Amino acid sequence: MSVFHRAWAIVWKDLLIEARTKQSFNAMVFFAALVLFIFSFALGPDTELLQRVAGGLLWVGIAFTGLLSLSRTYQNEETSGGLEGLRAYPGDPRAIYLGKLLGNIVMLLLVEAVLFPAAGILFQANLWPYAGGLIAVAVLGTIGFSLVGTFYSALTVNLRAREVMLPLLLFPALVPVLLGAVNATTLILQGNLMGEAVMWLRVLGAFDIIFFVICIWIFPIALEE
Amino acid sequence: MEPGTTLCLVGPNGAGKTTLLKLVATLLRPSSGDGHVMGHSLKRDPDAVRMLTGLLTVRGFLYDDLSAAENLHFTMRMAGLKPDRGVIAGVLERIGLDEVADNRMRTFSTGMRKRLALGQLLVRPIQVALLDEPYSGLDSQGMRLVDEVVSEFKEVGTTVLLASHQDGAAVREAEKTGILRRGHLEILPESEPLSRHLSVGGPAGAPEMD
Amino acid sequence: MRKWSAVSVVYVLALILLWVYTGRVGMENRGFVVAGYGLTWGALLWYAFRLESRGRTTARAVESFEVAGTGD
Amino acid sequence: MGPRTAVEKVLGILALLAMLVGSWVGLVVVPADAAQGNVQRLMYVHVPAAWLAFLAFFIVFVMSVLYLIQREERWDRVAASSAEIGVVFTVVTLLLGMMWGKPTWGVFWTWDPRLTTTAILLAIYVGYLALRSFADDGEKRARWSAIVGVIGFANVPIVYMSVTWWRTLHQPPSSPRSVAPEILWTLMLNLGAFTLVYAYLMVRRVRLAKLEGELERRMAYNA
Repeated sequence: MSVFHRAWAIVWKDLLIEARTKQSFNAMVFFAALVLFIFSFALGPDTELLQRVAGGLLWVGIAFTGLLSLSRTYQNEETSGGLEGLRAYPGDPRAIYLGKLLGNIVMLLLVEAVLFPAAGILFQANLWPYAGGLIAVAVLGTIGFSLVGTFYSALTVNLRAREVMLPLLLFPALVPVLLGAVNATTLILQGNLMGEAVMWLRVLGAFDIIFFVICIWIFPIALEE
Repeated sequence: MEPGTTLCLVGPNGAGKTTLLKLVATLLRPSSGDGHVMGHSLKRDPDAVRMLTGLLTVRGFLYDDLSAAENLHFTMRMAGLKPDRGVIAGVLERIGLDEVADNRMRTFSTGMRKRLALGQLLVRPIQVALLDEPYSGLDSQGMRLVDEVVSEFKEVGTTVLLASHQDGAAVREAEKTGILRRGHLEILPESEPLSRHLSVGGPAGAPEMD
Repeated sequence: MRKWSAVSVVYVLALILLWVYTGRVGMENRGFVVAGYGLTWGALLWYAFRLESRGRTTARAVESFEVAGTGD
Repeated sequence: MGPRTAVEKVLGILALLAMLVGSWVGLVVVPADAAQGNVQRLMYVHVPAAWLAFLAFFIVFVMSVLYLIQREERWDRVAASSAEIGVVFTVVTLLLGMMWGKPTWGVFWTWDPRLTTTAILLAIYVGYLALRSFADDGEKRARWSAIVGVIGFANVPIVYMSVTWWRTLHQPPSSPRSVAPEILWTLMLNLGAFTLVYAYLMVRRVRLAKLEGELERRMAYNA
């Protein structure tokens, strides 16, 4: 199972670099907080309204922050010759996808660990009673986002105008994830733990499984030169 | 090519030296034709080829925020090997970086980076070493190191493909010399002195490369 | 070019005719109906002619390489 | 791209005639719908346009899979052509939907699942075409866009289901049995006419794609 060893090596390397420089994490948290603030300003100081749309605001913030993180995914490879350095090693190229995917998921979850409590304070909502459900949504939604995001950022990394192309390809594909995550979050915050929220979690789970299979299958083709 | 021999590629900028090395390293796919490394097809079995080849690029595949030892550690893991502190320490000593093993690469000079990139080829067993401008950025000591490493490769039977503008012992001692001009490769007769070709010029008319 | 102008004239005339006809039979919401059919026809005709003009431009570019004597 | 061949000419004339007859029957011959009145006449162009858009994107998907398996340039040309024509049909569909929606629902736009899915579909294939325009290398462009063609289409049912669960206020899809026979055959007539138009446009667009490939080859050769 050398694929997993090599994927793990990439995760270890990326997280070690991130732990040393903290360049992505700091920027992402700051950016996410700014997005929340700006939306709150735009909607006005009506706490009740803010609580109602909190799920939507959170996930719009996460989507934009995630985009920031994705465009940096392959950035620290650029000093080492872009993806070429990783591709020159023997073994299944899927290790690169798995490694980068896991790294992205970890980074986004870390940001969300800050963002969710911050949103709770900002929107004056007590999130503690719903922690379990919110964590489930965050994990499934983040996996879905990262699955497609990591794939498309590998596809666009050598493209002219990749800053434009990545969101243009990514956001339409992410509609089910965003719908599922926003609706599940909103329902959970309204105390609906069993009924529809579970259905949306299933949508997220199904999306994750389907796209994991597709992306793993196609990734080697995307990486060919 | 015979195992353990060295082929030195010379030619003007843009002649395709780096492209040829990348083709052999399977980083590029041949648009037509195919090549073989140790009997493995570049097109059909690139993974086996990657297993056998090591590529030294001008910049090296290195990370600024990892230390020298960590960079080699990562190389070994990516090559599917168990990282071995002993091997890494040995290689670091061989390339003269043992004293700065735990310093981040960000602090290294160009020459030190080049040495570390060379070290990446030494931590794993390879049958074919692809060296793209190995001398660039190195001082005379570093250039001697390259020559020593190349002759060590020869001793253990590792084939070396070397592309260089600069003269050096490894270039002079190469068994074969090929001139690349606009994508065409010509292997020089062994008797012909190479020094003519390191500057500009050389015999015209080159046969098609496969 | 001439073909395109002729088709445009016929298209506009047909639209006017349709407008008059729907008025005569007293069709309600005729604005939406006429606009809908007009849009469909307009878009398809425009795209078909656009393809032809792109084809002519590209063909000229291909030929220019032939004239230069280098393309083969 | 040279003059039309005899087959293309016949196909083009047939498509034009079929469209004329289809519009004539839809606007004049068939009586107005009992419930919706004359606005319902828009259905005869709206529904065929939507079907052809889906068919076009399905063909992009099939051609993308074929390309990824066989790596033959012609599959890429067909996929690219079908995507472009599909986008044209999708825009027509959306605009017709708005014109039909305003008098019947009272609004130009509603978050109806089919409407929303069609809009997302448009975004996916506009992305597909943008990707093609930004990639210079022919082989890479073909490979990358084939991947987007596969992922984009695989996503359509998931998008549709999630949007349906999100908004369930629309009328159920009109099944052929609940429709008057004269409405049905007028619809079929127009569907046939649109399919002929699609076929004609495809033949011409693929020819253009061939020519563009030739141009790229010559430019690369001269560079």
